[in-house]
Amino acid sequence: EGAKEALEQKLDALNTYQAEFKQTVTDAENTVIQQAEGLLQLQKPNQLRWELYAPNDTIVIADGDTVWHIDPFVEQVVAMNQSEAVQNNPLVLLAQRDPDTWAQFNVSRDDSDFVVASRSDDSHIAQLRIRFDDNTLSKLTMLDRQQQTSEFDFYNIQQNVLLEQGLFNYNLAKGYELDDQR
Amino acid sequence: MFQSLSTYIGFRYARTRKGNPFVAFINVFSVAGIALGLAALITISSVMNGFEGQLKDRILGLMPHFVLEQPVDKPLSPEITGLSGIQAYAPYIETEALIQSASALKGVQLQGVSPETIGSASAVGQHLIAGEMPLEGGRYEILIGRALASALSIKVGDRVRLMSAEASVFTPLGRFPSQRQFTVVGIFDLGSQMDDKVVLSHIQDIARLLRTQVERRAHWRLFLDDAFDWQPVAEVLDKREVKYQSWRERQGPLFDAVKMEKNMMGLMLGLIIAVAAFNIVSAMVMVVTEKSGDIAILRTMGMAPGQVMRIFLFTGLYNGAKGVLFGLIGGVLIASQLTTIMGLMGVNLFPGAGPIPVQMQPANILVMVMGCLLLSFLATLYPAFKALKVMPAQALRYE
Amino acid sequence: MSVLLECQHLSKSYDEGPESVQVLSEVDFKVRTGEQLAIVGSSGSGKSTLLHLLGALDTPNKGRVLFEGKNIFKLNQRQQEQFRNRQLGFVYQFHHLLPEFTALENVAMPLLIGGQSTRDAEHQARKMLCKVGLEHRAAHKPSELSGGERQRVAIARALVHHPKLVLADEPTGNLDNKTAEQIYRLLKELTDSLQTSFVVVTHDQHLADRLDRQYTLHNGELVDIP
Amino acid sequence: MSVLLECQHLSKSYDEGPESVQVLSEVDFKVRTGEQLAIVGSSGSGKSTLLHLLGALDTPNKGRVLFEGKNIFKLNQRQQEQFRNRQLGFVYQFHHLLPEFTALENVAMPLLIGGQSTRDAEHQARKMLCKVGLEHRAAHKPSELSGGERQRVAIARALVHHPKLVLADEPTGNLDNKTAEQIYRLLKELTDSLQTSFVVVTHDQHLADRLDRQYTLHNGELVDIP
Amino acid sequence: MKLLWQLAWRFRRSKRQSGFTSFISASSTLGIGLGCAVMILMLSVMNGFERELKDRLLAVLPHGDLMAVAPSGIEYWPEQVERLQAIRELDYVVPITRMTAMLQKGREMKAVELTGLDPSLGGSHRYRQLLDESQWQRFKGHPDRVLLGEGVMDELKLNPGDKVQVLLPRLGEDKFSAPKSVWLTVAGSLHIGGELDNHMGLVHLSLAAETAGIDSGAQGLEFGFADPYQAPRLMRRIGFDFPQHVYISDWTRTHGHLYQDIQLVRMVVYLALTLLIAVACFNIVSTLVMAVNEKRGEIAMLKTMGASHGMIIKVFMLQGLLNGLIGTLVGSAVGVLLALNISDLVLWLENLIQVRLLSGDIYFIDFLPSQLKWDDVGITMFIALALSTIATLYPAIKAARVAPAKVLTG
Repeated sequence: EGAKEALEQKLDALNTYQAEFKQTVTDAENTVIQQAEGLLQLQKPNQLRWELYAPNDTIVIADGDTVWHIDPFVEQVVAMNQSEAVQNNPLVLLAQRDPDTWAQFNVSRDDSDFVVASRSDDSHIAQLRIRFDDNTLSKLTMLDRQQQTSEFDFYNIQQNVLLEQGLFNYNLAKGYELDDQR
Repeated sequence: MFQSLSTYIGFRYARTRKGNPFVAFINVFSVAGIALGLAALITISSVMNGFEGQLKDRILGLMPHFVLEQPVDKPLSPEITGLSGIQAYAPYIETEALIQSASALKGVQLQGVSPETIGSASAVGQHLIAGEMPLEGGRYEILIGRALASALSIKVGDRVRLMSAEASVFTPLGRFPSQRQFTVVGIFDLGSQMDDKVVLSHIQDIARLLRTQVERRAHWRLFLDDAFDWQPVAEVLDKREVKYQSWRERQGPLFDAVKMEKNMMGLMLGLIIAVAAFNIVSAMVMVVTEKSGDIAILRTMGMAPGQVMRIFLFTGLYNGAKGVLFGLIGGVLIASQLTTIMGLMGVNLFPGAGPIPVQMQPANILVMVMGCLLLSFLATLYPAFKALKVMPAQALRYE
Repeated sequence: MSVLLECQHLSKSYDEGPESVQVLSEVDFKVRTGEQLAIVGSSGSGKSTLLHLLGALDTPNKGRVLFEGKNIFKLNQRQQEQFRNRQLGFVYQFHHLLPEFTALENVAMPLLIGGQSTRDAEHQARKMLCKVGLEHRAAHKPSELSGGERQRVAIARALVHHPKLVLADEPTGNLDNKTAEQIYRLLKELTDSLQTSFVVVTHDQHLADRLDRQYTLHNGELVDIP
Repeated sequence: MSVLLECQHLSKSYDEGPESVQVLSEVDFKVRTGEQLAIVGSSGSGKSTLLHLLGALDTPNKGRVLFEGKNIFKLNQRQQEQFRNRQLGFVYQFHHLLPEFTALENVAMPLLIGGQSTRDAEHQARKMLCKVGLEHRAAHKPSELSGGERQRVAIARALVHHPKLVLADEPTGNLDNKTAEQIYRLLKELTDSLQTSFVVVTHDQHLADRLDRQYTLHNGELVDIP
Repeated sequence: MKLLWQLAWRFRRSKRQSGFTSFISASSTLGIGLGCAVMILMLSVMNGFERELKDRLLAVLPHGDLMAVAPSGIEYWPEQVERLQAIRELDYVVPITRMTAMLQKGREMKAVELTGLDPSLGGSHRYRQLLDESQWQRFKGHPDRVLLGEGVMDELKLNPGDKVQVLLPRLGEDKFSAPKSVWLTVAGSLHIGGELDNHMGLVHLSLAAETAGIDSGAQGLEFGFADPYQAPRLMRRIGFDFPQHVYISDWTRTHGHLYQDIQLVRMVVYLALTLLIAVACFNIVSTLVMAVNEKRGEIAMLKTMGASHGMIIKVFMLQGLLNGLIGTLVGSAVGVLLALNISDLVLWLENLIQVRLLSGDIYFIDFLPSQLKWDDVGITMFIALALSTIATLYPAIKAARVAPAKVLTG
């Protein structure tokens, strides 16, 4: 069972994480349905900022309570209840150590990847694969219920760097509409 | 002179009521047969045309007639735009989306349209029952059908959420479908089953919802003057190897079903006319037997058999024409006044569906009239031929 | 006077049921221009059939009919029609007027068939009606005329185009004696004035006696009565 | 012998166009049971009309016809039909047999109409056909019979129900002299044997002379010829 | 009486009639025959449609329903269900919750009308018959199982056992939050035939009520009656004296137009074909007129033999009627034969020319139904014979009025 402890130990060492990424999304028949580049910033506890560069410009900010999904295309921001949005999402393990949360997932190793699967089959994300190059988080692969796989290959990785707090809170930009779904 | 003598005599025979009351009686019946058959055919086919026309406006008012495969960044060749049948063409985006109101969720077909053409070119412009057209881009306004409005229990000014099935963002937190809140600015009512299926909005807003640009995602949409004559447009498109999707693929079967019902009804009524033609045959034979004495005496005065035949051909045709005329007038009259007639008779076939749609197609009616005339001509051939065969000696001997 | 019409061993038979009835056998006779003769025979003796043969309305089994030397059965259909339209006039026991047409139109009919314009035809017809004393009845339909008047219109129709020969079948058969006498005298007077030959078939011996010559037709054979 | 039929100042006129033609005026005559008489008149002299009046097939303008003392025009429709069916027999110049029925069926027709069963009717009809010498032709249709044979079947039909009076209109008119003679003798013989009175209307003087009494009908008036 | 028949029969077949008159009399028989055949066939097809509407569609479609106005649903619905059992015409009443949901698989989306009902309760037998027992048991086995119409399954390329994401509106909450998404397993497919298959789904009442936030557990009650045509009347009565405010609806609201179309076509059929038979009867008139003209001599002779006025009329009426009778009998026989086999005939035709005459997604059924009712045959024959008799009147009376005097002097 060492996988869970090993993963826990690796993630403990990770307080903040910032990296640019190339994202590739493929469907069940392995046809590529989306490719994008962007920047990911994580900070314990439960804070995340995920930005896609043009032409797919989108920003997702999780400030611990609310997930803000900023869509410049339609000049609208959707506010969602963070706890609901991330329910049963294995990614939460990256952002917190609470044993109850960890209990909801099974962790196993598949050669160089840690495989985290949610116990309830009610979650969007069915399985998360986390890869470390020795202690650096280098790749995340997420498989959702509809057999769509999203791979994030990270580069320019900076771990445990001080991240400026403003990154994780959001206030409504001018001209944007708020769709408050909390 | 020969020609007019036959018609002169034929005309006199056709019009007199005297002679044998039997013959006159049967003449009236044969004329009535044709008239009844034709009137019924005209009335019922006009009603069915009316329904088909109503169906056409309601469904094809919304449904795009032609959507070309090639995106809009390439301009349309004049050969296509110049086609006579084409009323207008414009960029168009069509996508499946989910519309959510406070109380309900519905799957809809989202149509991104350019305001100038949608107002005039499609039926929607004329069937607004509330609000007005979403004319400006960037305001995220939508136009919905009355059926959809009542299903979602929303009214003009309410806000709804549109979620695209096509565009979404794959974030670490899962798949977020591209969505946006829109304001309902207008409600239309075409009275068709499409009313709760189609949502219209400015093409710019829809492109944005699909996270793309109009040039890349929109296709050329062709508006036809009459959706039914789509063949010429299709031929030109095939010739230029432009791939397209027409309303035929999507709604063809429905219109084929209506056409099939129309043909079956036409056949059933056509039978009446065919049987009525037999009447003309028997009426004419009686006239010929009645007039055999006169034929004989005309032959004694040197009239050629061919001329005798023409006399009766004319009489038969005259009767046929009279029947057709009555049928035509009767049919057109009944068809045009059908709603009032139905009202008077207290027969309410379509509760709440408003007046019965009647559409008389002159070309269609002309074909029916010609058909009847031809039929009555054919029906006269045999008896006229019999007149030719009358042997004067025999006819006069019995006297 | 030259021979207008010559009938040479004319024979005709009908088949009725198993037997075939010999109606005319070897009938020969001549008619000179302007001559008026009668053929007497009981009804069913074949006199009507003979009359129709003379008018080429029927075809004989054997024999010829020469009209001004030409055999009328050799004429084609077109010529036979013209022959009847120009050379002949028929009068029947039953008037056979066209009920839908006025007296004037009935009399003008042969001319119209001959191709004359309505105006000329009706002009000539009116003159003819005058000769038979019915000018005032021109616009009446046959149903509005008496039996005698109808027969006079029939005669006018038979003579309007000044035919060379008039064939009559019991012309007075349907009339009472008084009107019959008037009709006979009218017919005689007109044919004399127009120099038309005249063949009457009748069973009325009294009528036959008053003509130039007469034959009797008995069981299909013609016997000359001096 | 008692008077079977009496005709008292019988008059009948038809209107043709404006005039009305007086066909019979003040006709009176008697027929005793078993008596056979002829009425001679030219065609159109009204003899057929008289005959039909005697059979109540037509109605007179004036006058009465008494049969066994009863005025037949006072009878209602039903009685007139029975009168014709039981008391009278008709024979015409044209046989008027029903072409679709065999000779036997034609002869049996009056009995069938009178309501007799097919078996009895055809039994009696066969006996009658035997009397007219056509037993062997019973199953033939009229079209397969000769003119003479047809007339004999007509006569058998007229006598099959032993009527008191036979009315005949030119019974031999259509036949050649030889057959006419046979038909006449047959008719005479049968009516004598069955004691049937017999009234013939004809234009054939030769036939009239051979009967008990004769009248002539001229312009609607009846003249007795001793 | 035998004499009348004999005369009529012989006159009709008499050879002397010109070839032409027999042609016309044949045409009248043909016209009447055709009229009867087509009428019986069309009426049977309409009966077929009506039967299918009743046995197929209305066997599954609820005849009527009461939906609670209050978002909490029908209070004490078990007691109400108990109380309503007493209604004589009632077949079943079951608690239900209805919602429109969006099914999503990959990029395909399909709107489905989901009905939540309790499989163990009586009213569910009407669905049970639509699929095989194993699928039904699997559906009953677990609350998160769903049964979908065959059309839905085809469109989303789903097979039994697949999981499908179901987006449901969040009812009951004032906030306008994102739709609730639930993953359900497809237990099996329902086949009714027709457009209903394209948007029908069944889920467990418990799941539906919970998702839709219906506290009482049942948003409404679904009714089925012995005679669906009584539904509008009965629903009104039940609805009005229902202790709670409810929306009353019945099947005529949604599928009433089907019933109306059938009645409309039936009316047009009666009209058009009576007209056809009437016109065909004109021919009887003219045939008879010619026959009377040709038989004037015989009529006169019969009169001289004492034939009564009535007898002559009857003979010629019979003769004219024979045409009508033969036409009616043959036509009705053909009509009955066609009516009994039209469905398979059309099927055979469809495979022959590879065209679907009745496409499933337009008509509520995808085959040509037919049901022969003997009173339709009776009515058709009555109309045909009545019209034929009327047609014989005029000529027959004319025949009786033939004056022997005029005819026989010829």
